[in-house]
Amino acid sequence: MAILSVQNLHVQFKTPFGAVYALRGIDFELAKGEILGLVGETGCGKSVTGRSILRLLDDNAQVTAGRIAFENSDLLRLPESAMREIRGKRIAMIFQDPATALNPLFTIGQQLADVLRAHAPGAAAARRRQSLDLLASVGLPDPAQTAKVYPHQLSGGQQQRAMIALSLAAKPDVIIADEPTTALDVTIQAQILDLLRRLQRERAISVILITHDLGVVAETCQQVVVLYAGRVVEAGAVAAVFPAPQHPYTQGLLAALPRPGSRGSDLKVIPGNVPSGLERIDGCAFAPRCEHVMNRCRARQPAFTSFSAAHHAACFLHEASVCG
Amino acid sequence: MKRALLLILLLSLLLAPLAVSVAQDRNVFVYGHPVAFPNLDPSSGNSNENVVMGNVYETLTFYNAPGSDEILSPKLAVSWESSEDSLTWTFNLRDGVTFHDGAAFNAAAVKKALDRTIAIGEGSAWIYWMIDSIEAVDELVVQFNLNTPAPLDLVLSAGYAAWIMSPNAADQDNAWFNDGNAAGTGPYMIASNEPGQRMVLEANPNYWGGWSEGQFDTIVFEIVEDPTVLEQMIRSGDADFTYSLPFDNYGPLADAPGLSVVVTPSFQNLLILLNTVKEPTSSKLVRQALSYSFPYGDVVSSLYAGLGTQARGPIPANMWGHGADLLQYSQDLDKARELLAEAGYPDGGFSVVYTHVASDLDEQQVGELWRASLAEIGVDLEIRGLAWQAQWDLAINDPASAQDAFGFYWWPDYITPNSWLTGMFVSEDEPFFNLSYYSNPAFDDLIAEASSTSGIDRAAAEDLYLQAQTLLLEDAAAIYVVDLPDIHVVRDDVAGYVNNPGYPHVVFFYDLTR
Amino acid sequence: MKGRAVLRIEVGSSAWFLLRDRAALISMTFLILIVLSAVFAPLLTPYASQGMGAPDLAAKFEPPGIEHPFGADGLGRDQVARLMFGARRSLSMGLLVVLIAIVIGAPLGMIAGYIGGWIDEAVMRVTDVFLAFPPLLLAIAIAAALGASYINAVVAIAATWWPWYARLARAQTLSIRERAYIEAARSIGVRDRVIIRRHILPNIMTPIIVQGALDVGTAILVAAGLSFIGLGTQAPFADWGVMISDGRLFFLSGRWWMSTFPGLAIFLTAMAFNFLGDGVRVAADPRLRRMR
Amino acid sequence: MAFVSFLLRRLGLSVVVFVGVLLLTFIVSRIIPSNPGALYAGARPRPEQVAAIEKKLGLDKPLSEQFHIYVHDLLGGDLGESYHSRRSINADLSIFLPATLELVIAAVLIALVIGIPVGVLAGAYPRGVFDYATRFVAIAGVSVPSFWLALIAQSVFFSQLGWLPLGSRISRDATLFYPIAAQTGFYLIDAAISANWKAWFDALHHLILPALVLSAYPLGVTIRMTQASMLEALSEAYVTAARAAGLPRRVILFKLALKNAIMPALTVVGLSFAYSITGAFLVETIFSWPGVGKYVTEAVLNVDFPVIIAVTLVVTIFYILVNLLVDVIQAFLDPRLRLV
Repeated sequence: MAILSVQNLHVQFKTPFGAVYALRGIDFELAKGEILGLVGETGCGKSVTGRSILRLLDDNAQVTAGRIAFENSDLLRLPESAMREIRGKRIAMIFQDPATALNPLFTIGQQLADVLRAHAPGAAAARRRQSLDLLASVGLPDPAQTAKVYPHQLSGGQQQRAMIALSLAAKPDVIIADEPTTALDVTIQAQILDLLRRLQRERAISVILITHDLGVVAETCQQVVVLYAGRVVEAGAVAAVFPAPQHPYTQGLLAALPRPGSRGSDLKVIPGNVPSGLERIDGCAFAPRCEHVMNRCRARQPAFTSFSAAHHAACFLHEASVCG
Repeated sequence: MKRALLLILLLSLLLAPLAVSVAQDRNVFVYGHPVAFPNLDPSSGNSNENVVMGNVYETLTFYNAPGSDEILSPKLAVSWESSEDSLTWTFNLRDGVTFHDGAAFNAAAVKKALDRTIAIGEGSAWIYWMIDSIEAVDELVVQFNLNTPAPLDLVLSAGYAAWIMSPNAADQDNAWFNDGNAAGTGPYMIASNEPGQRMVLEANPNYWGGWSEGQFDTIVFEIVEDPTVLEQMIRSGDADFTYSLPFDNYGPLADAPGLSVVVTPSFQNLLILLNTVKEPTSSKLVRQALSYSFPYGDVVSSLYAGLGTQARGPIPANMWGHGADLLQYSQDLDKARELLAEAGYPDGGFSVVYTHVASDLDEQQVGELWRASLAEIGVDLEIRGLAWQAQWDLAINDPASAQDAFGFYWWPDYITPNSWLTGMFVSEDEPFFNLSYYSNPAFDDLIAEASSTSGIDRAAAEDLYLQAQTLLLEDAAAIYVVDLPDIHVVRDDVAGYVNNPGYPHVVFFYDLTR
Repeated sequence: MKGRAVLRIEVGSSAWFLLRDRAALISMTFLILIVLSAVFAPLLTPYASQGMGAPDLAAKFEPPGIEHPFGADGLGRDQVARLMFGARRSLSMGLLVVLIAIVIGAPLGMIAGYIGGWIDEAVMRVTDVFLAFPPLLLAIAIAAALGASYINAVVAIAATWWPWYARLARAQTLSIRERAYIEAARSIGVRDRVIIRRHILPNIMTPIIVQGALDVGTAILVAAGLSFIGLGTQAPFADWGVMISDGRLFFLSGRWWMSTFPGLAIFLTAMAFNFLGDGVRVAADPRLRRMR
Repeated sequence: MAFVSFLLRRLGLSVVVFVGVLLLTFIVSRIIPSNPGALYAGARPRPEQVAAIEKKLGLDKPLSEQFHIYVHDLLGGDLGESYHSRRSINADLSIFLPATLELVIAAVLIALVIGIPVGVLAGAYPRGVFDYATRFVAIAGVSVPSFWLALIAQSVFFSQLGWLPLGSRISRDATLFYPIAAQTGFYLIDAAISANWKAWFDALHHLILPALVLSAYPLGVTIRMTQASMLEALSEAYVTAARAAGLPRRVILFKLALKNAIMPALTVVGLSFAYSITGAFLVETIFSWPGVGKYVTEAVLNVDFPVIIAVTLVVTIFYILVNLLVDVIQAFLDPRLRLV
């Protein structure tokens, strides 16, 4: 059962050089209680997708088409006041770099109090107790002390825990975690992902985990959506996609992933670059970099081919094989 | 948020005027005064604070406004006489006068006051250069012993350095006076002083002259440097008296209801001293040519709006020593060209530096008009506005590198032609105020003789002064620009105002009523 | 807030760019006109000699009319001609101040930033001292010492202005010095002088020029202030500050035109420089271009 | 602890700057080719008077000794004596300085109270009509010559509308009939202390116009700076995070972003305070405001260099103090700075 579904989402940015196409029609569904990984290289549109859901895009961004269904409403068409009720309280967000996403001039306690006050009017003492509980629940030692310090006095991992505490403050149903571990050391990354998984289990939260790291997806997520140049190229259950990726891009990504026991020379690199958002793309966006490229790949966009109920990919290779 | 601010702003705008008008039960006279009072010490002050001094202190003799029968009238002295040789002067003092601090006015007080002034030796104290000693002969008789014959009665009527302060005040230092303290015999006392802003005088209830209905009990000096504000004050009735407005603005003011513009000749004039040492103005012919090039008519009629008169020699027209038949240059560019050619400058071709006080727009515009005339005879005028001090420094440091033309106002310490002629034209070893560096032994002799004669025979002295001026004018040591008028704006409901140029811009409030 | 913009057709941003350009464009046109009228003043006005100070008493205090569109001053001089000739001085004062300040400040800041150490410390303390000095007071002192004149006013203002450029140049130099290619150049023994000329100077000039464009307007204002109190341009010549001062005594008594027009000239010119400077700044900084 | 050492370091720097200013003023005062003895002596002194006074003032002593005496007096808090008025400069400044400060503080307060909210809103709603209008106002504020604006303001509010007085600090009636008992020299404060409300309103009435005129420049600067740093702050990740957390717009703008945006704005306030003191010199002359500006303008006319230098020093000290204060406030607001 989907708690959130993104349908045919198109987003453009206005720039002095013309419109930049960030999302060219994205569809996916987030099932209740699941962790969905949104993966792709830098610039493929994964962060834009995350921000579109909460309508946090910059002023020069514009949603040209699409629907984001959450419960019974379309988030793209809600009035701003209703949207504010959704943000934080129903859908919260965790950001890539906690050092900049936490306000440097307020203590952790003050920032928590602000969120609590915004969503749950109550006594200051109650808020304070809640804050301390939250800080404890994200595994920060000595919550009372932590509440009193400023962000720069915490380590990177601690900052991200505080950020997570902030996102949990109003008990949201969905959390969008935008590269929550990218800015952290590898050892800390694992701890934070553990924390996310634990919280997701304990609180039955649905999570969209935005990352460029397929390894993270493999460890953490139940579902995966692979984006390329603003389009979904492959989506499905991690258990189905990872063993048998169907899209050449996904294959490339997985091949580039270091595996235990593999040597450096085994790693494959996908040649070429992600296309610029300024171009109109008629065919498959991956065509210029694809080793299996065919003529029709450049002319027309491939449709999705289903490999199982939980696994789809958009590539002419499979269209051909299915259709004969 | 913004709306609240706007509201507060509007509110204060609206409320504030309510607070302003207050019923007055006092008879207040407001003098809108254009400059601050630099030195309130009656011994050394010799500048604009005279408008305060003249009402708080008094002199032994009083110089009457022009047109009076007598030159002098009694003030703190009721009568006086001099010895035949004019070396001993005896003054009989007014009885029953007390100082503001309660001390009695007597001969000892006069001696102590003037001795203090002479001992300090600053400001205009030099006017007593001829006094050997002062003696309190009797309780109310004071005697002056001189080393040179001099018109001491005239000297003691001076608008500076001749004020008599109480013996207690005479013991005080300069700072005491400048803190706003005073103790004179005059009709008014200093009630409060906010330096640079405002001074309030209150009537001295024990004034020896007594008081009658309609006289002012409170005098306020509003120090307002800005002529624009002064003009608005006198227009709106915020001030009863003011001066030093732009000449061009008096015309419209005279037409304004409730105002009178009182124009009388003053003892102040504007001269341009020409450098007699430096080329090319060292040539008498060049100086004469410059004198003929000056646009007297335009300056008088346009800059001074017809309110002044072209000067004839250095001595102002309404004073003894002025010669109605002396040479008066007028603008004659052909004559100027001839003279230049004769001097070896057929087409001009040289440049003259004219300096003036930077803040003085009149002096500046005099330069601008003159520059246009000089351009026609091929002479370039460089106009340089300087602080007075800098202008003077330039002049006295080295005549050979000094300015060629020095814009200069002169007024007398006490009323004698000697002030102009000695002050500006008698030879000096080191230049001081002889900034033409004029040096003519014949002239010097005439002035020396006239000076010592003036205490005994004023008519003979006057004749000598005229002879000296004839020499001076022939030598064209200066351009005599304009005899300045005193122009005072008075509100019509004030009665009794008469200008007395002997005490520049002093209003004797005691004489006024409303 | 930002979120509301999501579905709205974004006309705002393009309109803004157009508008923004238009402000800079209008400003530039205005400034070019002013400069042209100053340069070609003798050809453009029948009263060129009056522009340079010659009086015409017949027209004394003539109010604005056909003959004298902006009226005439106390010596009857045509105000349009005075404004045109005054522009020469007012504009050149502003430009000179900024130019001198850059010529003094930029090398000092660059050297301080590049060499560092006690030289840096010393230069920065000296800039602190000059920054603490109120420009007007320094100008007053200089005018008292050297006399009031056009060039002394320029010197006085520039003396309090250069520290800004020294600081800017230093900050820029510091950030560039750390870049890899500078490190590389130094490591292979390229001489400091060459590094400064080839790599640092070209890189710091853009921000300095942008700041300069923004500053000219303010410099014109300060210069006009000095002239207003008589410490700048001397008679018979006039700049706009002098003209305001000349008309001031008559302003409230009905002869409003003498101060009004030169004041407007300063106001509009300073505004034009500011708009232009803003435009240049935005154009030179893509980050700003995106933000605005 | 860190805070204390930060303060000490800033104080040390200020002292260095002050010593530099002292040296500079001394140099300037020594190259003024004037004749202070003659000045002191009055309008038209005789040469022998001048010589006597030079001796009295110690002007015949060698320069180094004069400097020694000057610094010695200065450290004792004695700014010397005016050559023109002969009054103690300390006494004069105790009257004129509060007048100027009252005016400048009022102007800067107006600039802050109006400029910060306007700047915040303009930064929050970029590209709108409000933003555009604000930008125009801000640029007009920094472009208008204060002395000209003063004339126009007098013409409108005094001559045309008759709402506000032409100049001066308080009306004559107030001086005569309900005088303010001097305590601090700030009329609004003194009148309020003694509950002299008539005089308070009178003083306010006189303060409005000059303060508004003087506030044009700092207002423009404040708006521009607040707007720019607001734009900057609003593009920071923590603002997006705050929005993602569903915080109300009011809290985001006026609490979270403003606290960050105020920092650069504060630096500029320090500078514009200094600029305003200078601006006050011109505005004071036009509004007959009996402050330091009028005082020093008069001193310039008389080449009264003890006054010029004393005023320079005092203004510089205020500039240094204000900047010190700004630094301290910034350190107080920004915990990160305390570590430096």
